[in-house]
Amino acid sequence: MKKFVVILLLAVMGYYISITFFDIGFGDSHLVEGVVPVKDAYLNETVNSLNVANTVTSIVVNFRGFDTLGEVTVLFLAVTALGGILYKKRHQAGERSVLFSASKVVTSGSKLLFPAIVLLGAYVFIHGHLSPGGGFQGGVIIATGFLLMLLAYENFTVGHNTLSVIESLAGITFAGVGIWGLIYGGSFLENFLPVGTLNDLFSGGVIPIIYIAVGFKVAAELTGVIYTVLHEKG
Amino acid sequence: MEDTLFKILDYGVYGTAVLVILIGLYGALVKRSLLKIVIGLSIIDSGINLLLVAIGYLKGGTAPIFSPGYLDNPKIMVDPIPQALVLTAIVIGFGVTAVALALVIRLYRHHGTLHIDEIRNLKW
Amino acid sequence: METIFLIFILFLGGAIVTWMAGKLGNIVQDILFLATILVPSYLFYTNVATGYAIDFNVGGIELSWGINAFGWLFSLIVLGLGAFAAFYAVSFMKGKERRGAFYLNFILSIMAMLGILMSQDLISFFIFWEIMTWSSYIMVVYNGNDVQRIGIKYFVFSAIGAYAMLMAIVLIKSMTGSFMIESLISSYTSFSYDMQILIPVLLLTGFGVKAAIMPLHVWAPGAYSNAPMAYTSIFSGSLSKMGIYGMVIVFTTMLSYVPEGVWFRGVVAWLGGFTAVFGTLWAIKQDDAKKLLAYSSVAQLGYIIVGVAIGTPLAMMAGLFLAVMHAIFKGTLFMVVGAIERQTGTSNFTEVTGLIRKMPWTFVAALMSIIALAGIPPLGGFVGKWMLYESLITSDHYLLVIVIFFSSTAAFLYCYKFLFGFFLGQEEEEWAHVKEAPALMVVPMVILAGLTFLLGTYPGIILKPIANGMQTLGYGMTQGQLWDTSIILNEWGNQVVLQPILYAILGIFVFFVIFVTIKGYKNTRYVTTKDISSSGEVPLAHENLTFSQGFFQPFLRAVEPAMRRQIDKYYTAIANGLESLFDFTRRIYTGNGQTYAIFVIVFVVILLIFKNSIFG
Amino acid sequence: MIGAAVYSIRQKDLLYATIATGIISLVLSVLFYLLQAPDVALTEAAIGVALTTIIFIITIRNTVRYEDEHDNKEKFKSGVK
Amino acid sequence: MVGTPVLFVAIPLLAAFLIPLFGMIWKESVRVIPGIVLAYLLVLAINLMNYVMVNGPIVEVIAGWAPPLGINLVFSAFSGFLVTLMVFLGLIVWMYSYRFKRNVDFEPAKKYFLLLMMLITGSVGMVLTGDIFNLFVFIEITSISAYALTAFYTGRDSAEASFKYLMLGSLASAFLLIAIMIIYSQLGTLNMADIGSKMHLMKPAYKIMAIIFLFTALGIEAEIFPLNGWAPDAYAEAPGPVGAAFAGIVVKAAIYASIRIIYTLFDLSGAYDLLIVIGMITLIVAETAAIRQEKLKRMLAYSSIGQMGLVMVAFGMGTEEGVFAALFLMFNHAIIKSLLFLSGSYLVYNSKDKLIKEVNGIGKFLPITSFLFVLGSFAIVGLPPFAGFWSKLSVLTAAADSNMLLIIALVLIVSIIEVVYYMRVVNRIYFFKKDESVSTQRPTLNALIAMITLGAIVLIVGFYPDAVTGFLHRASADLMDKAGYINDVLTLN
Repeated sequence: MKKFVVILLLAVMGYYISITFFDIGFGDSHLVEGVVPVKDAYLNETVNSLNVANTVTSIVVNFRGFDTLGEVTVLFLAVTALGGILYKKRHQAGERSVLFSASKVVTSGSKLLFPAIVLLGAYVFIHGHLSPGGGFQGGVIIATGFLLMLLAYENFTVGHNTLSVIESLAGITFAGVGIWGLIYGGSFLENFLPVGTLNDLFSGGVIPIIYIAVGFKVAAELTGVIYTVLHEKG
Repeated sequence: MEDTLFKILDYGVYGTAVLVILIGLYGALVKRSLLKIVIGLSIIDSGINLLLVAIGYLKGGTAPIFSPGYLDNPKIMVDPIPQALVLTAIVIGFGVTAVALALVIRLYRHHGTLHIDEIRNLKW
Repeated sequence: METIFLIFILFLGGAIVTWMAGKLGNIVQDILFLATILVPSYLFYTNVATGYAIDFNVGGIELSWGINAFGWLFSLIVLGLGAFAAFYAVSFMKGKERRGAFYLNFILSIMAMLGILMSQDLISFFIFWEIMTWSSYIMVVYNGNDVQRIGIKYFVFSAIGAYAMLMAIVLIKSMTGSFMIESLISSYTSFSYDMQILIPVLLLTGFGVKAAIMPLHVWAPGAYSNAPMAYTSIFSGSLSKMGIYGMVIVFTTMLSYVPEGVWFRGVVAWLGGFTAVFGTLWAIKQDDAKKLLAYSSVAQLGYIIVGVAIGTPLAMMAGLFLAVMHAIFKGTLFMVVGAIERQTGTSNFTEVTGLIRKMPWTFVAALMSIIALAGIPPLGGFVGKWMLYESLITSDHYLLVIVIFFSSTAAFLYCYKFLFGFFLGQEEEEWAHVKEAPALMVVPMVILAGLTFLLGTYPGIILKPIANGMQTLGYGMTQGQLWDTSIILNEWGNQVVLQPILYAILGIFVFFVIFVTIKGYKNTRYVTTKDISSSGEVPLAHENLTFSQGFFQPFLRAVEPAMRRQIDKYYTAIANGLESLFDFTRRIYTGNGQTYAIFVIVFVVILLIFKNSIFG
Repeated sequence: MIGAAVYSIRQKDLLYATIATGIISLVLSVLFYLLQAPDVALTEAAIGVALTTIIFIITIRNTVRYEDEHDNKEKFKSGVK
Repeated sequence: MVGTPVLFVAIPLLAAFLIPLFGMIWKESVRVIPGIVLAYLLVLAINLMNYVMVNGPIVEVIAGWAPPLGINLVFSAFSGFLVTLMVFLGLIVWMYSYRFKRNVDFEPAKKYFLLLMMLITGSVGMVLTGDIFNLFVFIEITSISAYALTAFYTGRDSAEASFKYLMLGSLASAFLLIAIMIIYSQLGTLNMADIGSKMHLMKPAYKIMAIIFLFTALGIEAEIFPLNGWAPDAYAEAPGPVGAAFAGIVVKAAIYASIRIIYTLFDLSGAYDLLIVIGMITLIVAETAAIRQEKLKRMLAYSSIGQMGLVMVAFGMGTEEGVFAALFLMFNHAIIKSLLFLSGSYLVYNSKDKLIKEVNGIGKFLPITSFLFVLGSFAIVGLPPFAGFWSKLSVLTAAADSNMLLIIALVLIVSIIEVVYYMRVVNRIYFFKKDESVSTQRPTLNALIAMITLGAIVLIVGFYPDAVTGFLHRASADLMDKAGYINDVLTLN
């Protein structure tokens, strides 16, 4: 009974959403006539005044950097929240539930892969402004590396304090760069470094700095998430 | 090859996205297990993200990256803004999912079950 | 500083200081309390001229405080009775808990009532009205007896009244653009027909609750009897008069100008008449003095409402005169009950008897007020009732006269019951130790009782301010037409003939009393409670040998059908029904998160389906 | 992708359901790539496929594996875990 | 000008990242730093408010890109007023929760204060932001903090409440994204002012779809009737001060967002009627549900929902008077309901179930706390001369000016219900015999100061409403001035 009601409701809702989107149209410009979209300005400014190759990066870090700051905060809060929600009085660091007792192949494989993954992650976020990828992606990749290690090695521990120091420092860098911009440039997160030339590693002003901070932060946070959940015995 | 692929994608993308959202909603609304509900919520997120990216897509467009050596025309690039938004949305969605799962663990610890009808101490 | 502000600041500051002063010792607190009542009252009568008003602005709303002659009349009730009650209260509260809270709310009530009289705009009127409501509410629940039922009932009815009034106020504001009472009066005739009906209805509901008019009276008995008696004397004496005050304004300033006013007057007058009858009947039935007086208050307010609603100059004068008298004698009577309760610990006259020798001064006060209440010359009640009858007859409300007359006669029954139950009858061992109440309690009672006599013989003392007040309400000069030339024999020419007649009646009365007493004393034989030789039946062991038990059974049997259906029961049924309904609404929140999520989807779907009709 | 979604909702074994959500994310990231959003594809692949799935699995590990509680106990009794 | 609006977000974020570091050095710092930050923000807010009252709104751009491109923050009389209120309440709540529960471990304390600060920051961000996607981000920040704070006590059913909140919160964010997509696909911009200026170009069908989803999403946060299943549970199970923060801060931000959207973004007149209808239903259902509650905090929660319904009604009138009334109501509700939650928490401090009957006769043992609770009760039911009266009066006046007789009558009838359940509690506090088994807990000094401050505001506003009405009039004029808002934002260089 309940199922059918729900299905009916969802069908109605789905119908309205779909017709709206089908009407909007896929794959062509669906803007209202006479409106100049912001994206044109973004694309132009990215390549012309910021000298950043990857527009998504420039948007995420510069134009809408505030969103990113918020997003990093969300992750940070998620880690804090996890800790708060799963907090138990007698929390023992050594106690952990292992998913599998990993075989030799896995452990040695992980050992080999781990540096490679971390390196890949670092590459991804350092080159965030040049190629696809960036702080999030790189951070996530590094976090998967740690995940691998956590799964493979029973006794692999990441210092909780280390994580939170990295996290805090990265966060402070981000917010600090923002406030620095406020002091020097007049607005929060404003670019105060020379923008360099397009497709150079050192281009885009503060974008790489922020993205690297984001990378570290995301990596630390996601590792923290996994670590917290993993060390939780039900 | 690419043409047919795009044909399939054409309206299929929206359709898929909406369907995925609805399936996720169904799971969140009907299934009795808390974990299933969380799975449903994360499926909704996937659908939403797909919808967002699809909005920004431009037929025959290129990724919004200015590569060295190419003469990139901003006119044919896909809209980068939705992509930026999706990046944010994905990460936020992950954070929420993590919190949800932590709550699930807490609830299991407290109630010894994940059946939603049994976790109704707060009502009226 | 403006004296008017000073008065209110003194009241408010004094109230808070008194409240806090509990730590400094009881005497200090008492003195502060009395000072807080008396000093502003003195300031008010010496420094505030009638007709003077100050305007100021709070929160973007124009307010105006001042006093006119009509308000000044009521201020006599409020501050005069208030002062007496305050002295009484000091003694009454000796050794009781939470004196601070009592004093605070007492002062706040007095302040609020004065504020109501001084408000020349609806907002400050409402504010003071509400302060009066909640301060009296706290007094009602002060003893902690049955607070969830009686207290809530009182507050709910007050809230119904207050909110009806508030609704009227905001409607008036939206139509006239101002909260001033003046602008309401001046533009009332230009309102639309609906509003001309709706606004008086709402206002009368608001005032009717406080004046305990018939279908809205159910809070009164419980509230009056539950509050500490020192407070009930102003609760019943002054606070209920605020309802009358408002009604008078509505009737004279608004309803006089529209043809529908006649209907309103008729309906309200009849409601008042019914209130009088049923209040009296219920009062007869009571065994508890507080309850009896409470119902009696309801009935008396019925008379006043009749007079006010009829609204001819004489009727208005009668109503206002009765209002003043009622304040005095009912205030006294509640004080009497308070004194008895304080000395004996109960207010039930099936238990307490024969106090006449123990508490003679209390008895004198009670006797005088009872006589005034019953409307026997030469005390004050008589003059008022006479005027009321005359005005009803001259305005052709014969049926109403019968109703009032019935009620007034029936009132003798409970008057007698009250007097007999407490003071007469045999003395019992149990009450042998009872002493007269402290002087501070007795003196206010006796003075007030004396006032009833004074005003009964020299009604002109109070009729003059009444006439002045009525002039500000738009009545013509009544002096020389109505009251100066005697109410009773007004075709006899231009001289005051009331007093000689009254003195004659008084002489006869005194003679009669002396005669009976002398004669009675001769034949009186004192018997003990166990001496049952004079009686035909052997009483049961538990039966009290006074007549207060089962008083008036035959009469009550006769009127029982009329009393069986208590309005109270309907209200209770409605309240219970609503509570069950509300219990159902909260079950919407099932506690299941999925249900809530489905609500969300339902909400969205409803919006989607009706989107065109909603957003159009 | 839809198939995977339906499967993950209908499957009583939460472990399989979780893996199905991983597959959804995988398909999704391919779609993102086709829609010219390489950045998003990369993120989705890393977060959706790897991390989300893993924390789900950890949670399942810490709680129960089967949606139907009754089922769960049966399986536990018979030693199939 | 002493600072810029962005500091409202930047400083707490910086502090949030710093707290774990400082916490390693000096443990008490995790409690102290949020207080310092909030105090600073309050000073900043007051300074900016003074500036705004004289010079008009401050529009701040971020990352140096003029509004349609960059994200902007708008500190106008309207948003500034709310921000000041929120930060002030945040400070009060912080002061109250400092040592609220003794013997709390370091880790939970750190998390509690961090999350509390971020809850306030998120709400402030929701109010300040001028960008619709940024709004989404701040909503998420607020929500995640709120989930975590709701589930803060491990002993209770708090996780259950939190989970319900999370379910609905997820739906809200999904809907919000759908709406953002629809708008973006048509107008190609995310800036609120830009959207507002171009909204008339959009096809009505899309407009309606967008507003439905936006309204639902924000309605979930703003506790309007069919969407508020999470609210009573969350209020009841969250720690006392957090309940106050929800009622005073989070909900206010959500209401602000929905109002900004309806007033500034869209030009649909039907939305106003919808607000009135939904608000009225919310009011009625919540108040009727409240009267039969057995738990104190649940009762307060329902009452809070009801008040939000009334705020919606007032906003729905669409006149400047209505907006003024709604803002006044929001101000009063924030102060009074916080006072009630804070003092109520101490009334049922040691009790497990937090039942109303456990407050019997507690007035003698906790005189000041009880008095403040009673003051709050009197104020919230709108008894003069306390603060609540003026807002109720302004709501009714505004309704009368819009000729809504039925609304006036219903609001007043519901007020009677409200009176009943509050007075029942007041009666219990003072006029009932105390149950011996209930042990009382004296409030800490800082909690007492926090509560007395709120109580004093209730009295001050009650006797001298002009203290706030000036700001409120400016704020309401500011909200009504759609063209001015758009102009301020878009003409910025």
